[in-house]
Amino acid sequence: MSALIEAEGVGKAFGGLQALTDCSLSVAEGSVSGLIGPNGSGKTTLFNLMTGYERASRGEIRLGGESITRATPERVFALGVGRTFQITRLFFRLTVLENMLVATQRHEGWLRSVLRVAGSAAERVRALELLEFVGLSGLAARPAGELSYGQRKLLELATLLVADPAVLLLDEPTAGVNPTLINQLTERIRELNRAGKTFLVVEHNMEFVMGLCHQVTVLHQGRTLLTGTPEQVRADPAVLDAYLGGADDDDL
Amino acid sequence: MRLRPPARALLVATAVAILGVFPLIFSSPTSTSIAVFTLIFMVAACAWNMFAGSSGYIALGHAVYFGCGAYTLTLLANHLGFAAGWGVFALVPVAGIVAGLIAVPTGLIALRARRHTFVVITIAFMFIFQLAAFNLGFTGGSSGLQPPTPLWSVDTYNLNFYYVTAVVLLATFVLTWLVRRSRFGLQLLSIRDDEERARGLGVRVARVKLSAFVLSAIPVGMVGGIYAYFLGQIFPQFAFDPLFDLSIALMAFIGGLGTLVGPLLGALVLESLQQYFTVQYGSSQAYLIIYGALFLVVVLLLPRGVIPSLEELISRARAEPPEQGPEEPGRTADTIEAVR
Amino acid sequence: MRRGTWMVAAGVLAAALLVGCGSSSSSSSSGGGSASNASSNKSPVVIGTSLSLSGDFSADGQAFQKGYQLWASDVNKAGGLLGHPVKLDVVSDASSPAQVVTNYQKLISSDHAKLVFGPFSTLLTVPASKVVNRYGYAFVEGAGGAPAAFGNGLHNIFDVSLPVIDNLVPFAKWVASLPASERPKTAAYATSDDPFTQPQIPLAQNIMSAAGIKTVYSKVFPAEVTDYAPIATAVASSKADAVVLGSVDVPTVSAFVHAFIQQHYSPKVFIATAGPDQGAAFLKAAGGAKNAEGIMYPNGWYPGYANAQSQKLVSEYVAKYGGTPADVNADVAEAYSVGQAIAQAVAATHSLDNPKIISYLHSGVTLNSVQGPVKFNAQGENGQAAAFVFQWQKGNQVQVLPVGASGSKPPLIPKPNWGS
Amino acid sequence: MSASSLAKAVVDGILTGGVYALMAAGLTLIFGVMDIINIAQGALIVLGAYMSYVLSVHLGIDLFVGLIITIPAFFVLGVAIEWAFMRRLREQDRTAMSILVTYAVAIIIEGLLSVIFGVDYLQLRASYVDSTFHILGFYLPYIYVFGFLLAIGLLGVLYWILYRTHFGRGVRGSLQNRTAAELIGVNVNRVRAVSVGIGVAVTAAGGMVFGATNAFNPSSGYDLISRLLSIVILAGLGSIAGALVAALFMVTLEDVVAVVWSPVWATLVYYASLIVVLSFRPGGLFGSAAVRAQ
Repeated sequence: MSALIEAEGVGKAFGGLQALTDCSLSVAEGSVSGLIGPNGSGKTTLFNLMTGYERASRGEIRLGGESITRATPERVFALGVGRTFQITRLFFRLTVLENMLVATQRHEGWLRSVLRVAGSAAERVRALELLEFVGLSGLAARPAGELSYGQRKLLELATLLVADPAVLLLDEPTAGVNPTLINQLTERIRELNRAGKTFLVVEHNMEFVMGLCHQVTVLHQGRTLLTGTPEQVRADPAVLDAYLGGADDDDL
Repeated sequence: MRLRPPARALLVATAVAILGVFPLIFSSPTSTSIAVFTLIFMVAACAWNMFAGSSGYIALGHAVYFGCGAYTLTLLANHLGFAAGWGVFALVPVAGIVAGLIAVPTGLIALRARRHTFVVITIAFMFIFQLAAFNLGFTGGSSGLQPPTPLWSVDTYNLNFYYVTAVVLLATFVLTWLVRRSRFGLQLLSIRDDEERARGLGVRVARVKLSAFVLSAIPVGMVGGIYAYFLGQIFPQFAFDPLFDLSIALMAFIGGLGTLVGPLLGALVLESLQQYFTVQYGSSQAYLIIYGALFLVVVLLLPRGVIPSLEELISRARAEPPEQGPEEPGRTADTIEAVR
Repeated sequence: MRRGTWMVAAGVLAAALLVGCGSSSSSSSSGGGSASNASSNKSPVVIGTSLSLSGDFSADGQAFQKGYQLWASDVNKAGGLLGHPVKLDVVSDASSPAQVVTNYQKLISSDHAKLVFGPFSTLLTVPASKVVNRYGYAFVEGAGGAPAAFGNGLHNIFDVSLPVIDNLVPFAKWVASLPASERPKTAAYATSDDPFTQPQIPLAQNIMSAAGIKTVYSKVFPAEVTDYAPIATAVASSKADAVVLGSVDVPTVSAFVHAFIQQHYSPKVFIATAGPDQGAAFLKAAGGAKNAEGIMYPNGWYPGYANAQSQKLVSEYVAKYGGTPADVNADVAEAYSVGQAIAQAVAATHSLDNPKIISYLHSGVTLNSVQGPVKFNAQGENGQAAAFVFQWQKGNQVQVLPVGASGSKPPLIPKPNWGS
Repeated sequence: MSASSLAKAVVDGILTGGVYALMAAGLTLIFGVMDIINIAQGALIVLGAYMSYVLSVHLGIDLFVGLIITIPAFFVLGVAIEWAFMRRLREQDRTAMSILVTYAVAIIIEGLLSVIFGVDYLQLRASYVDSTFHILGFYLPYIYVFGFLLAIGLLGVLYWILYRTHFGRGVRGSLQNRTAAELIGVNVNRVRAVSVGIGVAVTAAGGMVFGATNAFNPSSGYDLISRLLSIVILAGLGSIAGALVAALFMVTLEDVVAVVWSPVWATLVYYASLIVVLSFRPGGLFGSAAVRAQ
């Protein structure tokens, strides 16, 4: 299996603070990969670099072999990389369905985008199918702000699927979600993965990671500590050290 | 408000009919004069809201485009030797286009910033343009400029301006309506709610914001031109007036920021009442106190603007149990179309 | 929470209404309080005017209102216009040009004003004059004298006051004519960017330069400055013998006065285009008569003007509004003159017909006013206006120029040092 | 253009800048804590000037001594305004609606002042308003120096309150994260009321110095708002030290341009430089990254 999205020797400094020093990661096409590490190890920063929200100070990010190191978030998404956020981000004042329609990737001229009604019939049908898939179709007309926390996580995932991205980067998808919904989420990810989607998941829930991922990368103090199967990672003493000795400052 | 399409069509038809016959019924020059100014502000508030209300970027510098429209019409009319009369109205779209062109560089700079910083940059632009109008040679400086004055009779003068402005208003409203229901409009709303996430979903935010900004500047420039022509005189401090910026924002807020008809309602109520009260009671010493107090009362009783507050009342009256999201209190009943 | 909102709202409204009731009774829009004195029982003639009772021009607007009211009560005592008592209809324009346009239409079409008087400031006079012209009304005004107000092809506008552009000419000529020993060697010119002041300064500067007075500072400053210190300091450090200040209001002059005092700079000659004419209001802001001593200003009128009508106006003002003669500012006289010009035109034409009044005013007659003779040129400017220069001397406004004119006293030169 | 008049312009700018910082301090505190744009700040400054006028003319109390009365009175006024109006606005629409409310408050204050005092211009008087001392070749007016010292003193007190007291921690907590502040037991409502109270109280002092250095009437406040707002944003929201630096920088720049080039371009340069600086530092000179991250 070839690498679909990869980071090589990536570093990032904020002012004097070195958030990432040397970080390499490779996600094979069709895999579900995990990214773990103690708080402050730079997981979210890495996500931000991979999706264009931050610019890497050094190193390179590649998607399908092409560099996307300097691409904007809009561009990264258009190339087929979708992401969710650690704290769920939705358009709270838009309805659930409208949230789905924002992501529609349609290449049309500026004038048409102004004059045409948002969401063609086909797009609406597709959006409703995806809402069905995550179990939210009954709430389509509700403002997204009225959803429960777990429902928001599901909606956030569903909005990405509208544009049919090849890779999905999920930042702590289970945080604050009740066990029933976690199971539902796991199922959906497996299903999508079978359909050919590649995943990279940041997670603290070890059970979830170990159960789901084919391969896990451990970040520690801005460096990749190791990459391996869940079993290898579990067995590595360095990982345990990293977690035990991990600082409890805020996640960057 | 979520009305069924037939009801909505009826409402629109009624509004257009009222717009058409108003000056024939209330034909006194006092009311038609107030009506012209009110229409001018309705256009401005509606256009402003198309950008600011939808994107959440509270611009307080649209007087730049108002003033540029005013100066464009006046300068062109004078230099191209337009005879006073209907011909000058042909320059109104030109005033809009020039305002739109000026909105491109100013928008590019201002839209790099967000929130309060954006607000202050737009204010700064307003003062820069005002000072430029004072200091540059071709603007006539502090003595201002005078467009040709039409020799229409008392009976037709206001009417002609009224109907021209009414047409601009209809066009502006149709434009905002098209934008609101379009994909572009949805992208604007997504920027208002969460710009970073919108980017992550492929929305080209810089392009969308700038387009909306420029689009909203055009009608403002057009009414700026009409205003100059109607008054027959343009001075820098009135063309580029910080109070204009504050007024259109207040109108949109009081009607309901981001709603389709709220700003129209806000401008209708605020400008006409303000002019009426000033002419009627302005010589009373307590005028300012009462005006301010009434204003306060309205804001305190309708804290979200007229349209959203009314919607809230209606939906409560329909005895729906109030549904509260875990983090976002209150029903977010924007006039956005839900699924049909 | 909700109940709290209602309570506050209700409280605010109640308080506002209380204040409103309390003071709206004291506000009056009709100056014809003594209309009953008029022997006539004819229907009243409504005269409309829009004044800036709030906003930027409120200080002058309210002074104008007093002038109009004094005129109305005087004319009513004298039997009114053609036997009709005068009823003043004053509306406020809140210093806004849009409002002024609506207001004059309301005055003429809804309130059926037979005649109209002008508003305050050139900024509002121009749009107003165009509206009034549509109705064919005569537009006599006292405070729209900037060149921008004239030459618009309007046949109906008449300004009873001194044309602004000539304001400083007597001063400049006098300075130029001083014996070399007394004549200032250097002069500083600073002017606000305003249609009222801008045109006056270059004219004065030309005359003074031609007389060999060197210009050491000449700058325009924005109309709305929040910090005058650097400009005033720059003028002070130029150490000019004469300062010509193009000011529109009291705060500008007072800022320069204070900055000059602070910089220990006392020019030999100091003239400001507007501000010192505001009587006691100027003294209050400048910090008393000692600071005002020797400051000059050009104008068509001052409270001590040796004119019987003018003296009467001053005493009436003091009787009605209190204070001292120094409290009467020139706005009052400008407004009063507007009424006088109209009254004479009405009397001469025996009608309230505006076209007749317009052609009478254009006929080249010379009218009387508390500001002296009024004679309109083709554009409606008062070509006969007396151009005086006044000077503050010992807390009084004293006419000093033209030298030798009736009522002129010798100017105090050099201006004494501040506070001495 | 002599070097000395340039130096004088810089000194003038610094002294006047201090006064502006004092006038802006209340605005930045209220803005930062509450996310409220207080349009009434200008009207409050003028109100402060009138209060000092009444105390000095009718009761013969010295301008600076009078602050002992006006500052507490303004504190109460601020708390009342917060309770009566600002608290009633909903979180979601607060910034927008605050503009409406405070605009109305400004109009009411202007109206009350016109009814009580009329519209003639006034200026505060005291022996030190016009007197000066000679130093380094310039004459420095005492009032500007006293005003500057008052500004530094009060800003210092504010700084101390914000960074050295328990209450200040609550304020800063509310500045950064409202919800988090609530979670750790900060009584956000009380913090807000007191913050607005303090913000308005400081404004009383700003009003006094304004009234002693400018002639004012009830509508003088409007010209100040855009300037103060730009200082606050340039400073970075809620930053007291930033407000001082921004005010000194902007006013000095303007004064120097007025002397070196021309007063008419000075204001234009002021706003243009504001845009340039904010384009590169959108969070303001002392703004936290938090503003950008939102």
